[in-house]
Amino acid sequence: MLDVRNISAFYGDAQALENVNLTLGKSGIVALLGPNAAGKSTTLRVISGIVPAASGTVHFQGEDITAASPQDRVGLGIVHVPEGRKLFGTLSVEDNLILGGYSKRKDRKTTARLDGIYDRFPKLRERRFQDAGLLSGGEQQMVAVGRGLMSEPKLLMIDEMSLGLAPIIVKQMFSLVQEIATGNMCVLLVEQHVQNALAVADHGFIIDGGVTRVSGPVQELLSSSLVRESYLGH
Amino acid sequence: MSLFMQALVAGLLLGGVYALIAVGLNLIFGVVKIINFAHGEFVMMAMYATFWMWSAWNLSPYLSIFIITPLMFVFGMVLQRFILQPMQNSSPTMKIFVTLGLSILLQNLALVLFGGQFRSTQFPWGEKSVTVLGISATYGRITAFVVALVLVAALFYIMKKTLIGKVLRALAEDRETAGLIGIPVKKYYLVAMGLGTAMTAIAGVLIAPFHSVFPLAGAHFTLLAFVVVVLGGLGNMVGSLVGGLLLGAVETLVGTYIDPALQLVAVFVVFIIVLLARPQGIFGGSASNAEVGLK
Amino acid sequence: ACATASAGGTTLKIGAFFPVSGPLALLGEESWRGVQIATDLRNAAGGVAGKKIELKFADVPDVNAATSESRRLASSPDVKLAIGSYSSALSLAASEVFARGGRSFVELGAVSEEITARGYENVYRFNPSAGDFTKMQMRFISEYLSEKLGKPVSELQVILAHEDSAYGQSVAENAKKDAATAGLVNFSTEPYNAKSTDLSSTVLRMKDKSPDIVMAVSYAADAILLGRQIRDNGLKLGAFIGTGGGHSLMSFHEALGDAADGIFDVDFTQIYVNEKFTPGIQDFTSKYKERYQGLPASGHALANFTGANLLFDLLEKSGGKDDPVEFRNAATSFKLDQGKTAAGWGFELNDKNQNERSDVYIMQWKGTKLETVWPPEAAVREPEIITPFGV
Amino acid sequence: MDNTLLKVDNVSKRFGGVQAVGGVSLELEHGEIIGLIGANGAGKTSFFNLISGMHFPDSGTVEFDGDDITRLDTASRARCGIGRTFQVVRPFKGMTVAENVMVPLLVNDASVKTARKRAAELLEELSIGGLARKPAESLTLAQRKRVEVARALATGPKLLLLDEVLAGLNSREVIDVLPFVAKVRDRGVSILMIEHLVSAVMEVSDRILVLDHGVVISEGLPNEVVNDPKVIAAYLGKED
Amino acid sequence: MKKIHYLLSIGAVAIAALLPLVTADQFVLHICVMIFIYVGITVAWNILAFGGILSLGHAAFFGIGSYTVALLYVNLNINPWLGILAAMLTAGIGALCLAIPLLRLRGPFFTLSTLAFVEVLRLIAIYWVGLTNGSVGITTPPAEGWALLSFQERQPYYYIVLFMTLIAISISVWIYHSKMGYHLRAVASDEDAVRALGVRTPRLKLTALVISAALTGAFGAFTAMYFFVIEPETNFSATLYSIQPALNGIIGGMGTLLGPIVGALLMTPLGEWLRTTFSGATQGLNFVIYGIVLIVIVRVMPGGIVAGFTKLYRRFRPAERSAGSGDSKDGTAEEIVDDDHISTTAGRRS
Ligand SMILES: Nc1ncnc2c1ncn2[C@@H]1O[C@H](COP(=O)(O)OP(=O)(O)OP(=O)(O)O)[C@@H](O)[C@H]1O
Ligand SMILES: Nc1ncnc2c1ncn2[C@@H]1O[C@H](COP(=O)(O)OP(=O)(O)OP(=O)(O)O)[C@@H](O)[C@H]1O
Ligand SMILES: [Mg+2]
Ligand SMILES: [Mg+2]
Repeated sequence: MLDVRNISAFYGDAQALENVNLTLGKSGIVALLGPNAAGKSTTLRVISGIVPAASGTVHFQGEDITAASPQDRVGLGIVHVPEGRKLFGTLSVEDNLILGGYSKRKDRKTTARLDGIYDRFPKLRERRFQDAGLLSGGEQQMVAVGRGLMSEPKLLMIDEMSLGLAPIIVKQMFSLVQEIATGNMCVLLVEQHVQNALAVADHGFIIDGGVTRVSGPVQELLSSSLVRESYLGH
Repeated sequence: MSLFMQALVAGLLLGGVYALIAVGLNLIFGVVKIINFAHGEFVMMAMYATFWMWSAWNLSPYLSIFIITPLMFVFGMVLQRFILQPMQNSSPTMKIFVTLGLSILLQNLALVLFGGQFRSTQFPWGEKSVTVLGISATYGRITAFVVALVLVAALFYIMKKTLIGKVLRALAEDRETAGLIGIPVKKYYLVAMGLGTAMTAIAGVLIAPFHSVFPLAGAHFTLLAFVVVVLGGLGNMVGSLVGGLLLGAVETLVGTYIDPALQLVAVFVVFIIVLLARPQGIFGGSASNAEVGLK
Repeated sequence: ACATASAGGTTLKIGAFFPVSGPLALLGEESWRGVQIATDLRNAAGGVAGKKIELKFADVPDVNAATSESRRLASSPDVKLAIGSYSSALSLAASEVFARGGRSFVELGAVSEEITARGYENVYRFNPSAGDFTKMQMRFISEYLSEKLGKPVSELQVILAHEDSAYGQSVAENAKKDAATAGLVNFSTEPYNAKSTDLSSTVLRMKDKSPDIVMAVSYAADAILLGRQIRDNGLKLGAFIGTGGGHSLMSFHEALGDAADGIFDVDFTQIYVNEKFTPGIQDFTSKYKERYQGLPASGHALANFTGANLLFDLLEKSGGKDDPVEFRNAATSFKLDQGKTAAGWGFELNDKNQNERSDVYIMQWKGTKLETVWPPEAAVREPEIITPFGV
Repeated sequence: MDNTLLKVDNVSKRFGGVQAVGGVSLELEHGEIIGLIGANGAGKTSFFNLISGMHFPDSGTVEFDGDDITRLDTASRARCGIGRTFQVVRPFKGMTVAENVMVPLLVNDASVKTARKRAAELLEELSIGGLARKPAESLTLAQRKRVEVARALATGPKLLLLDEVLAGLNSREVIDVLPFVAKVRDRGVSILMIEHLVSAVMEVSDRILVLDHGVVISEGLPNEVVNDPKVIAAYLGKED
Repeated sequence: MKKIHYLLSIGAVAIAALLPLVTADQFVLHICVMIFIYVGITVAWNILAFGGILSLGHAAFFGIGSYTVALLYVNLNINPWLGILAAMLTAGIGALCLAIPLLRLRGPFFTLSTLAFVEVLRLIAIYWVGLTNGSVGITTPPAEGWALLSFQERQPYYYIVLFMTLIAISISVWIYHSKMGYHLRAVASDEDAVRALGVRTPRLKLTALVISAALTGAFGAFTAMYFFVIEPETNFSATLYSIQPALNGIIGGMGTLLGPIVGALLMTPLGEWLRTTFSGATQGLNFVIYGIVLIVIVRVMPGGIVAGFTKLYRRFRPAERSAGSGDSKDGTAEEIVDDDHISTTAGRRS
């Protein structure tokens, strides 16, 4: 469904990506792993369009979207939950969610989708009128994911999903991801909890220094000694 | 006592004018995040438009407002599209100076085109006054006051309840993320700037019947409008209304009972004092969300 | 007006400072027009002492600009003499530069006493000063209004509302002195800020004192605002006397319409004046109409026209010599009776280089005309007592 | 002499309707590392803010090195020896990484030259010496966290408050970093650290304090705490 | 500072010092005096801007300085040289009055209230006729000679203000490279974090403001002596002495060392030139052009002139790329996540 070919990207003069390749299927969970400063976040930014690719192409469902604007990509079904959650703190939980569904605002199903999110995260229903900024970190992460789901994406990219979350919430988030990825949706996870990520993912990519180093089904990765040594620490 | 009441009413009516001028600025300042030093010039443009439509076609301000407001909406959008948008990412201070350049430009363009003459829209209905309980006020000022109330209520509703309002509030908070979740950021900035300018145009049209029209006609209002917006709280429409009324009342009461030459001093001193007590303005929310995990 | 700049022998270069942009643009421009008309007419008639007059114009919207521009003009050896400047602050700044640099400066429009009070021997003023305005007002009140309003001077309640720029403040200072001299016991002042957008408190305070006469010193927008708010608040007055500035402007009448009828105004000579007393005014008016498609907005053009002509007459007498000593000799010895110029002014400098024979007159709005009504020698008609602002 | 460095007595802080910290007490000894864990929104960062003076407690007292510092402002506390990092990293934009670290060094040491040298050493120690001349805003999150630590260390603290500095590191990197924490302690700096990575906290902490809804629900040796049913229910979740 | 910087600065100073030997044109010298005045107050303003603090209140300090020297000279016959020192003192005190309530405010709240502060002082100067002679203002008595800081020729003024400006620049350079400079630049980015590192930011900002104000006051005092005429509308003019220096600084590059100097060097002559060239033509035309120029400069070089040229220079010297020099200031991060990039890339598709 998503095909990222030979992309490179720069921040000003500094090169962040050199040669990244990525292919994703229609559903399932894909883990994007790599050490610090490897370019994981940048890869997501290129896919969602907030950082332009200096070279290479991004195809989504066969269409070349290398030059599309972030809004258009959201319309096509690519949603990026950025690291640090980035909620609209002075807006209520519900308003945050509604805005997440902006690209689908005309289909008049907003209320139904909202209900769907609330069913999935009952806690958010309780807090629906509270300012998002006053939620705890875990609740905020739920809102962030919920906001992403509101546009019914085909590809959901979550950066540092469990960053700063209590273990109990991390567990919840992982099972949540597993749940949503069963439908017609692909989840691309950037995660530092490598074990957990590999435990839920079907497929993995490892980038380092802005280059895709390894890719393959999770079982393969787990058995690779390189992966074990550099990322799992055992 | 009746002097007091008359002064208070005059002050509140004046406050209505301030609020009217400030709501548009509040949108531009609160959402587009631009300290718009050309705000007074927007008012001035609308006043000139009112004057010319009145003198050329004898069109009443209360009719021409329906032409001028959309025109100024477009003007605001054009400005945003061609001047402000390309520098959306430069520092806020840089944007201040674009608007300053714009202010100098518009003021002097008016001077070049229309000369320094002081013009007046003569509109008898607006000048008629009613007297209730010995307190008199003109229809023109009452209308401006009522429209200020209506606009504030409408904007309050729009910002809180409609999708546009939610988007605008989201933009005000974090435009990058807004773009990321699929909101056409530029389009909404156009809307915000257009709306802010249109509101300002309404103010300009409504004060034209009782203010002289000349190139610097709006300039005196710029600082006052900022004071009102900041006093009331950024992005808070009700705040602008309350701020405007407060300053209007302070101005006339101090003028009446202490010294008219000090009335503006009093306005600025009250402004500073209120900010000391509430650095975010009367209705401004507490902005320190940083440690809570936002941003 | 830009003749070919050739050797000093055939042209006489005169610096001219007026604010034609910024907040003073309107009357600054009017003043500058008066000077231009005078120059054109004089050049067409052969110039002064055989030399063409060449004006070196500079726009001086603020004091900094006035200083800069006077430095610029004063740095040219040909410019030994300059005129200006409509506004007192600008005049003070520009004339300082000229006077301290050993050149001459002739003020044609600004009224602050300060300009000639500094003791510079090369700074002159040909137009009336602030004191002339207030003296004329007091005379008008005691010699005319007091009787018409049926109260002795000592019982008249008189308020001077004034804006607080240099113009307003210096008129108010003089008014206080002159009111005391004239025996106006119940005289008070009400200053307000020149940039006010609302004058209701000023009006309410005045209303509280129930004055018989209100005098006002205002610029354009505040003059209109004051009038409107007096009307809106129903402040009933016996008479209202403006003091130049905003109350002379056509726009004042346009804004207030019929409500402006009956308002008195003391100012530089306006075009509706006894023409026997103001020879040459027709030339001025027709030339102005021809050149600017309309009537003068105020008396400033005529005042500057008259002042410039006086200056040219002086230069004629000095044989076209504009160096400070020759010019001063010519100026101090030149005398002209009142009623001999287009503004009705005469000429005689006092020891402070102020033209003592220039004066202001009382005018009254009627229809769209600001007609001179007092003193009788300049008047075109009798004054009328009409309740101000239609209250 | 008493060996207590920090003594927090029953501090509370309320934000509007939220009781962020509700009567927490803590004693920390010289050279001790205490781990602070707890659910999101439990009040950990708020507790740090009370210790570092970013906020003043509604009630309760804070004593440091024998002095009551409850009413002292942040800057003075930092000068007394309380260094902190921010959970939401705050690098000084428009300055290089080295310059970032020079800011606290310059508080006591007026010489720019020595500060520059010292900053380079510190960065080297945190193995980000190579980033010294980069603009601080160009770093990744994990790199920024290290700069944050370097800056806090540069204040020359007796007590270091670390707010989730390991977040964003993968397991391997965490293993690399932990010895550094121990090394800092061995130099005589006491540490109070907030971390969600329980295995890491357990490894370096002498004691662990668990907060929930602003109150302490468990306290003790690492092994005791993680087996506390209340902690499991509120924070760790059941192993599956 | 690198050696080359030293050489360049010495060269620039030498040229400035020798200029009056080359031309005696009083107007040219006058314009130079104006330029130096503006360089001086812009540099002074910029000291606060190191801390990211945008003040539009400096006209207040300028005005206080002007009035101090003039009142002392005219009423008490105190020598203007002493008056300049007194002006620095009173402007500093004025800064304290401003700072104690206002420095707690942040961002636009601070900026706008400083503007209100200027208005208050201007209105008081108009109102308090007994002290200030109101709007009519004060004129200093004519005199001649170094003792009284009054001259017929421009040369002495030129050297005096050149000297003052150099002092202001030196102070600013020194501050930038000192402890205070580092702390201020950090405050510009995040004040809370700086406080947590042990910096007493209120005192820091106060010191910066007082120094900045005192220098501005000195230039106010000099200008009073130079212009002879002191009146509220001019000497407390927000346009001339708050906004203009801020404009120079921002257009040059706010918070940088060279920016304010370059800004003032370019903008002052530009304004003068436009006025002398166009003012005769149509009322206000020069300002129309000025406004357009302003918009164009800010549009074309959104990071300031200095940054703009640095970028150009870098483009032609690709060898130096990415070598992130010690004090490079451009926010690469922001440039990238730039809306405009998106628009251009989006444009390509259609
Ligand atoms: N906004 C930015 N401006 C400049 N350089 C940046 C920016 N963001 C990232 N970089 C640089 O780009 C490179 C890749 O960064 P990226 O954020 O993609 O890494 P990452 O794999 O997500 O790392 P982490 O695990 O630390 O989040 C790094 O060298 C980083 O310094
Ligand atoms: N400045 C503030 N204003 C209002 N509420 C606040 C403020 N700071 C914190 N809170 C609230 O206090 C509670 C505790 O927040 P705190 O940041 O201390 O939690 P935490 O334990 O650090 O959580 P996390 O692990 O997610 O960082 C939360 O509900 C938060 O919303
Ligand atoms: Mg990342
Ligand atoms: Mg926290």
